Amino acid sequence: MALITPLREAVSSLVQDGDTVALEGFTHLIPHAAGHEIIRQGKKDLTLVRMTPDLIYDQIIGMGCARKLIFSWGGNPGVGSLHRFRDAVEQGWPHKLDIEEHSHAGMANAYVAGASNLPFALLRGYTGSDLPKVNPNIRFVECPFTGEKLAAIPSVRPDVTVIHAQKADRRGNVLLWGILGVQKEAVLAAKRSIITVEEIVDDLEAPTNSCVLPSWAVSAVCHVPGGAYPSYAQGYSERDNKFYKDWDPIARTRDVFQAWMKRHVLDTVDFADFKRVLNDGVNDGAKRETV
Amino acid sequence: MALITPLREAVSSLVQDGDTVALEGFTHLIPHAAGHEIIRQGKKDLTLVRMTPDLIYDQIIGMGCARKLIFSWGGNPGVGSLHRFRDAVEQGWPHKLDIEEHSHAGMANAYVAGASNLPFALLRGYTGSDLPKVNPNIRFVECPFTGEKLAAIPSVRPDVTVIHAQKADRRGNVLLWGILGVQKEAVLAAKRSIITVEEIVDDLEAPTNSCVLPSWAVSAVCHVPGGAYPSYAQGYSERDNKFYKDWDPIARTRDVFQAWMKRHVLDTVDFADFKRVLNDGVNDGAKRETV
Amino acid sequence: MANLESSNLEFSATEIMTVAASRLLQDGTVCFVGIGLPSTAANLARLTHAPDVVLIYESGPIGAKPTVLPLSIGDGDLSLTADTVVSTPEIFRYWLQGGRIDVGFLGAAQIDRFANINTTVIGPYDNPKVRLPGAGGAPEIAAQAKEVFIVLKQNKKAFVEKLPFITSAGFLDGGDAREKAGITGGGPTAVITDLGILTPDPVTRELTLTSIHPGVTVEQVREATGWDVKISPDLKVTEIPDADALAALRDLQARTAKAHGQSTSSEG
Amino acid sequence: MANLESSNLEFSATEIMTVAASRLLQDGTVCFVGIGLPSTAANLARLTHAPDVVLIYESGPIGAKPTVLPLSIGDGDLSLTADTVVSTPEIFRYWLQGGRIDVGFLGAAQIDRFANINTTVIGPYDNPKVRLPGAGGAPEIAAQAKEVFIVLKQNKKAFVEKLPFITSAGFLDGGDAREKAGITGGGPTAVITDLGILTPDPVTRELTLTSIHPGVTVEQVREATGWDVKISPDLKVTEIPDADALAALRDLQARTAKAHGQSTSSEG
Repeated sequence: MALITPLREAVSSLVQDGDTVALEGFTHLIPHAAGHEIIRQGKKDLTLVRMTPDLIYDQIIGMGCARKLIFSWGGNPGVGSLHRFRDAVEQGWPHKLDIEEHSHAGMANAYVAGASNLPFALLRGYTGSDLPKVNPNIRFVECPFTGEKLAAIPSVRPDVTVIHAQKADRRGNVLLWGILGVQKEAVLAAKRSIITVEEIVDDLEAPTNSCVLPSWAVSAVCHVPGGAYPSYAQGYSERDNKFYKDWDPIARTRDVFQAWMKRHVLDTVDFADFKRVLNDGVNDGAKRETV
Repeated sequence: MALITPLREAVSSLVQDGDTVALEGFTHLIPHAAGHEIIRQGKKDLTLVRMTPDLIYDQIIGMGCARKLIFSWGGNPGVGSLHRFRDAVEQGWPHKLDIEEHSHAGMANAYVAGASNLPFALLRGYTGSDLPKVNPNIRFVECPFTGEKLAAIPSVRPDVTVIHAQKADRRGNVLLWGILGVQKEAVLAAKRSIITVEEIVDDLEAPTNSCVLPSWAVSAVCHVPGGAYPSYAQGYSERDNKFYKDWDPIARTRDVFQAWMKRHVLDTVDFADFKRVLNDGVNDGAKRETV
Repeated sequence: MANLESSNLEFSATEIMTVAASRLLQDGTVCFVGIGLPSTAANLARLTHAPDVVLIYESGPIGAKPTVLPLSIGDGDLSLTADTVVSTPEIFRYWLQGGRIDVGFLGAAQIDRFANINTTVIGPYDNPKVRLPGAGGAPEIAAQAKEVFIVLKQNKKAFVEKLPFITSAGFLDGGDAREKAGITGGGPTAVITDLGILTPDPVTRELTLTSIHPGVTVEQVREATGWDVKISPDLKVTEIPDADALAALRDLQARTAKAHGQSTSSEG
Repeated sequence: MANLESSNLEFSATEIMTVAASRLLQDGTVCFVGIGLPSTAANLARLTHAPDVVLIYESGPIGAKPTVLPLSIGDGDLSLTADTVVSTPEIFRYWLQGGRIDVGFLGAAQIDRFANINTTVIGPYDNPKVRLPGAGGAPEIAAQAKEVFIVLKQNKKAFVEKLPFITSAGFLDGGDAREKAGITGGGPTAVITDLGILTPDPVTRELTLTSIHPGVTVEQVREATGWDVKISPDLKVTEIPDADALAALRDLQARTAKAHGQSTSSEG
């Protein structure tokens, strides 16, 4: 049964230094609040897994929490590069970051294989690409019936998966809808899981065949309204596209990044506090502009 | 784009003698009307695929339409044996029936592999069972990372899949809900597909993440209200449990079966006519009882 | 006290079998339910001592709470009362193979001394005397659930010295044969019959009569078993069904009969 | 007539590129859409000559009909306007790998003469000069869609003699190399740039300039290409955008800018 608990306790008890951790969410429902809490608690040596490392991993990598990244597309969607991710890969700052690189099809299948308790995922993939030359975890197997060559990659089996969802009920059953990405698979592939939710309700009112994660398949549910910000939760909030654009100059230089992270994450007590500081900053700016 | 067409034309143009045909539906949404039409049109040499061959395949097999059956559980659920299936396997009547036998897990994975355009399905399965001894299509492969032995079976790739669903819109988009079984995978694994539906509506009103088959992924949609009878369509009809019980004595002897099929299927023009004759029979019986 | 009162109750052999099977299911357990006797026992547990048992059916419902017993594995009541309904491939891939099932609850046509199960054929496979329904979900439920309960009536046709066909693995040839074959789930921990309860010896894994239903003799059990069945030196007498469980079972079956217009004891 | 009238229109190089790319998409086509320029062109097609084009995004929406251009691959508008939204694994397994995509519409950072694509690194992989975002969905889109359109701006940094890294296969070394590698999809059939349209030679599979945008010279195309680019003897001049398409494009971009508070021409 999922424990309904504050995010701080969930991260503290479920995420250990050295763990393989997947924070998932495909543009929609990205668990930013949980990412901040991982940074705030100074977790170390994490192997991060995520199809689309974007701002959330730029922050975690830039703050030195990760030793390895398993991914398939790393960028600031619609804006450009992830400067902290690039700095780690290109310059080894704040320290070396190992990477294991796949395609989206590979990663999606690896999560499915993980959720299915299979040691590897089987797909038609990577043919003609140089990725198998740089990633020894992309291999090929033969079909025992047709002799066809198919790609094989190891399952993703995180120690902890973290996602954000719209609703939980008081027993800890979770409902999400809209763009689902790989979240269900990521939770079921993991040993432990943390789900932050927009609201906790008496009755989920889930449509019959909707995406529900039963309480007994989840470790912790944390009530963090707006916890996906600047990502969004369909039915609750809009994506703050401006934040994604504003991130570009912040992440571009190490000093500015570190000062921003200190002020907004390290020196705040939780995500509500982060948002308050962020809003103060925006209001300061607005004041300066109008002065 | 799906053609919205009468069932007779769909079966006539899309099901050929010798085809591999899957009629799917797990207790719920079994396409009985389409099964009758296959019998009425005297299709021959079919390779039938179905996880749970029940009354619908008892009828098709008993009428001599099939040369082979690929399946995982053949019975009259909650009642007992399928007498026509057993007669074909045990006595070769009306002619020999080849069987390829799997477990449910195997069949479900084989449909997924078919829908995914993979030549084989990979699963943990069949270990310790005698099934691999009698089915050469159950093989084992080694994980290229861990060396673990995993089961491999050929994908199911039917020439035609037939299912029943609740709703289509006028463009031929299809919505089903409730117990979904393997129907989506069965349709996507097949070269062609026929979907009978309870109603055709202006707007599907499908919940965001519900089970929708887009018109362009379907060959034919046929309006056959009640076409799952004696199976059911959630939101439209109840399962007629009595029919399943009544089937047992009908199917038990060859003569009774043949007479019943002639009267109810061969001599009726369509499923509405079948139901009329069936009801007349029930009413006759009722009359006799009350005389 | 309850026992003294309920000792006046009358109950059938099937009823004590069902109640005894039901008692083994602990509250909060995630149970993969076969249709027929397993479904009756699992739902009885849910309606009595184990309200939070999670019932999963292979057709797709997770957390089903049917008001009447399903006649078939895909009855509408399962879907309407479930926490969620997923596809059948997902049930087998993410939930069973995913290692999330505590108890697999199976029926059987035939069983041997190592709790291997036959539901495929009697006689040679290519020329069967009786063609049974086949495997269904059983081979992977038997292999992958953390433990397995098997419920079936005990007689010499069902409890046989040698199975004509092993559909689903119990302990194979006994000892560590199951583990050596690479099977991960724990295997059968109880076989509940209308005569008693058999559990595997911790070392040899041979089924041993460890509980006998009240009024049944050891001789009756021997007569009903196709091999020289081991009897536990600590043989217990099965606790008789208490009045509440019996009332709940009869109520459930009456509701079911009314809904389906028939008895639901048949398997399929 | 329309041409004569619209010849008075002014349009930018990006606009003619977008409209030319859009024109290639036929009505009813099932299109797997990359974000950025491909998404703009595909949605322009849907809003003009191809109302029944089916747009699939890797985040899950099937049949998306966004009212403004998505900034990212998983914008809410994609979900709200789609015929259905499935999981990302299902998109890649049942829909792309399943062989159901007519056209894969991709962008690229770099391309070579055989339409191979690099979106991974510039410089050595282990010690990159520039770390690009990586593969995303492209390797399997490029391999499995029945045909592939690639849209990117033409200059010597992007159109290179030799790619430092092949992320996604075009025709590899040309000729039948793609087929020999076991790739099933048809591969790139058009590369649409701000200077013209290149299509693969039917035999050598080398990209050949077959259409040049009005006002662009062949010399300009040569200058913007890192290899000695083949020019078709039947070189055509790209039809200029008609007034309706141009109006629809500008309208779409204005709505988008208003909704997102910025330009949406960036890729990602």
